[in-house]
Amino acid sequence: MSGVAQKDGVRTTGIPSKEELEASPGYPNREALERGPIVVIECVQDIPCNPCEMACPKGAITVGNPITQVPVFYAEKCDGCGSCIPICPGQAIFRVDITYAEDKATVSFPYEFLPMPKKGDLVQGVNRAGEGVCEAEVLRVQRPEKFNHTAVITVTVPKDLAMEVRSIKRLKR
Amino acid sequence: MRIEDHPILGKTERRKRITLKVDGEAVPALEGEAIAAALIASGRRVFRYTAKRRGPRGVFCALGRCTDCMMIVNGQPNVRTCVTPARDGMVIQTQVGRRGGEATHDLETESS
Amino acid sequence: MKNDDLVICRCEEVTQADIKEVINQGVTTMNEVKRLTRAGMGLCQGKTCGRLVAGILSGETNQPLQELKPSTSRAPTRVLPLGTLSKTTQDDD
Amino acid sequence: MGKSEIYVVGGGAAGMAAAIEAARAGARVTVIDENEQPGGQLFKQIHKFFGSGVHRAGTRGVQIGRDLLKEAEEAGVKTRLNTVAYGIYPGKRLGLICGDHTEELASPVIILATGASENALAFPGWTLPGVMGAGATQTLININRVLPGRRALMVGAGNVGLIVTYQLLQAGADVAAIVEGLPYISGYGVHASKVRRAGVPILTSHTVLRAEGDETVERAVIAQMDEKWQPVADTEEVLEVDTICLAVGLSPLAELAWMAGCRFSYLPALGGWVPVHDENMESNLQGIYVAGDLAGIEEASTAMEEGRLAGLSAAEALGYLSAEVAEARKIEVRERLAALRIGSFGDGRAIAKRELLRARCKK
Repeated sequence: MSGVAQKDGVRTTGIPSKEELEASPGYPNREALERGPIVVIECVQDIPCNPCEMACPKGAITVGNPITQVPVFYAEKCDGCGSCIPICPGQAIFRVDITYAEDKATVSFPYEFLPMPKKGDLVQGVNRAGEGVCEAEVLRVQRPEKFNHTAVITVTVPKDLAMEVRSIKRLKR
Repeated sequence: MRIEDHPILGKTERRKRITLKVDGEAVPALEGEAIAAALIASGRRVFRYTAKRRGPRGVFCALGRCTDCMMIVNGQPNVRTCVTPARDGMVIQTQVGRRGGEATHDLETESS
Repeated sequence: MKNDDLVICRCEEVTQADIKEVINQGVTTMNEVKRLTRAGMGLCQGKTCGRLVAGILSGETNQPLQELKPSTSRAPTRVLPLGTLSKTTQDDD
Repeated sequence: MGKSEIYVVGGGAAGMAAAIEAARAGARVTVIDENEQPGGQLFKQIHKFFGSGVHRAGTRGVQIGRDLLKEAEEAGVKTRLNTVAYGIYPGKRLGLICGDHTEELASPVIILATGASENALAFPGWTLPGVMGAGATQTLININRVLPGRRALMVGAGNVGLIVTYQLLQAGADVAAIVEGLPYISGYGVHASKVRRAGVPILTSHTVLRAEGDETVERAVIAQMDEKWQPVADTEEVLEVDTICLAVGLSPLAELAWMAGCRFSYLPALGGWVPVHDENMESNLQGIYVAGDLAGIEEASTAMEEGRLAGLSAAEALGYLSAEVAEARKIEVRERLAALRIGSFGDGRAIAKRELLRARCKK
């Protein structure tokens, strides 16, 4: 598309910038990531919303009052269960496990398109801009009734892309 | 094109299949759906031609407000197809101008 | 914007040029534009073009939008076949 | 059952919520709706709503719609469907069209919850079939379950444009791009992020110049715009699309309120001309209440809360609730409303709403 220089950030591009993410209280640091599976909250704007707070059985997420505050994430309380992923109306919560294997990490994300990928499928991992960045293998597709039609898909990706891959390319109908 | 399966809404509910006659051609429809939906599903997009410029029009608001999607239904002109339920055997014609069908196209005397 | 041939009122097929013409003749209100051009007088009663007409009138006459009240709403607010209004019942519940 | 003493015009989110509150308090309520089904736009909203978790955030709009209809039935709300309120006259008389005849009735209390209409954007080719409102697109894909086309251009990156883009993808269509005239995305970042991840570019400071095609849309020509909203030379780009969806804002659908003689204020943050109202949602005319998008463009959650306020106030005015009970309930609702109107996406609306209150107090 026309090469307009766009300023960084979710408000101009629809993609939260690295700075926005790292400044957000919902974003785990490197140390926390290295302990094992953990959720990554990419919610950087003051929108009136708080279901994530109640979704977490460990009390690892707080929004408080007013509900426009961005979620604060207590990484040490999170066991990576991912209960918050399908609940977030903004689909802004992911799970990352960089300890999955020597050279592979897993990324879990909400997904609401058809056809649904199946376990074992080789798909294309995409970054926050929807660009294909790697091959990804589908490890799990969770879609129980209580997720209310939002599937949570887990894929394996090269370890260095664990904080880049946030979805997969939609499969052809 | 119909959306047979949907990630949130699931499969389309089964409804009685009926047939509309649109400008002489048989068009399948589901009983009770908006006429406009059946036409769009069959790939038809031009519902009428305007009075002054004979410009093609189709669905614009889909709420029964804008009146762009009006057609002649069972002989009655100016029927808003986006809010009128389809019934078996309905005869539907592309509307030309304020009340005419194809046949009366050249005979109309309309103010412009 | 040029595009004077641009259709503004979809129902009555009134163009931007038609609207500007009456404004150039001294029209300053939404009601007058409607009466003189028929923009907003069609079957949809200006639901689609009302704001577009206000935008043109505001631009051409330098009146802020908050000075431009929409044209007077009159019954009926929806299309109805002739004859419907003559069959009126009162206070039935 | 006696005659209804509250008529609610419009059975969408605000109107149904108003009717439920008033009927639960004991009032006899009838909702008038021009459609075959009540629920307004809720049944098109297949996404999970934001808001407070204790108030059903995370529930999809379509489910909230189904629940409202059930609650209304349980509360004894009567509905008159396929009925258009075509006029309103002095003495709180409503003119109705049902089928092939009209009817006039007087009502002690009228709650207007007529919703909004979509704004348009005029450009060459915008009358071609294939150009349609984003709301129309939503109706086609989520209610009628048909695709308006295979590949669309979305005009507008507010919440409606972003949500409908996502829903087009869910329905199986492609979206070539979203163009937005403003230099930024006015909708929620999380909605924008969803469509970006799904591969849809969002082009800010861009507009659609024209739609091209013989009998229907075959292409859209877009271009970058400068600060004066003029197209920048040599930035034109042709997109192969068969559908162009307009999501350029909503306006209160206020014909009946104007006809009734309500006083209005012009408030861009609330969508333009809005009838003034007090904290009980009563307009400047005694016994005529307004709620939902008619009382200022917001979203479904605020519309329902405003409806509840109007319903409680109307029931109180008719003597079904004591002042104390009504006030206690209204305070709760107002607190929830206030919570939905804070932060960078809510402050502007909160300020505009306060202006409406002030305008209502002026004589």
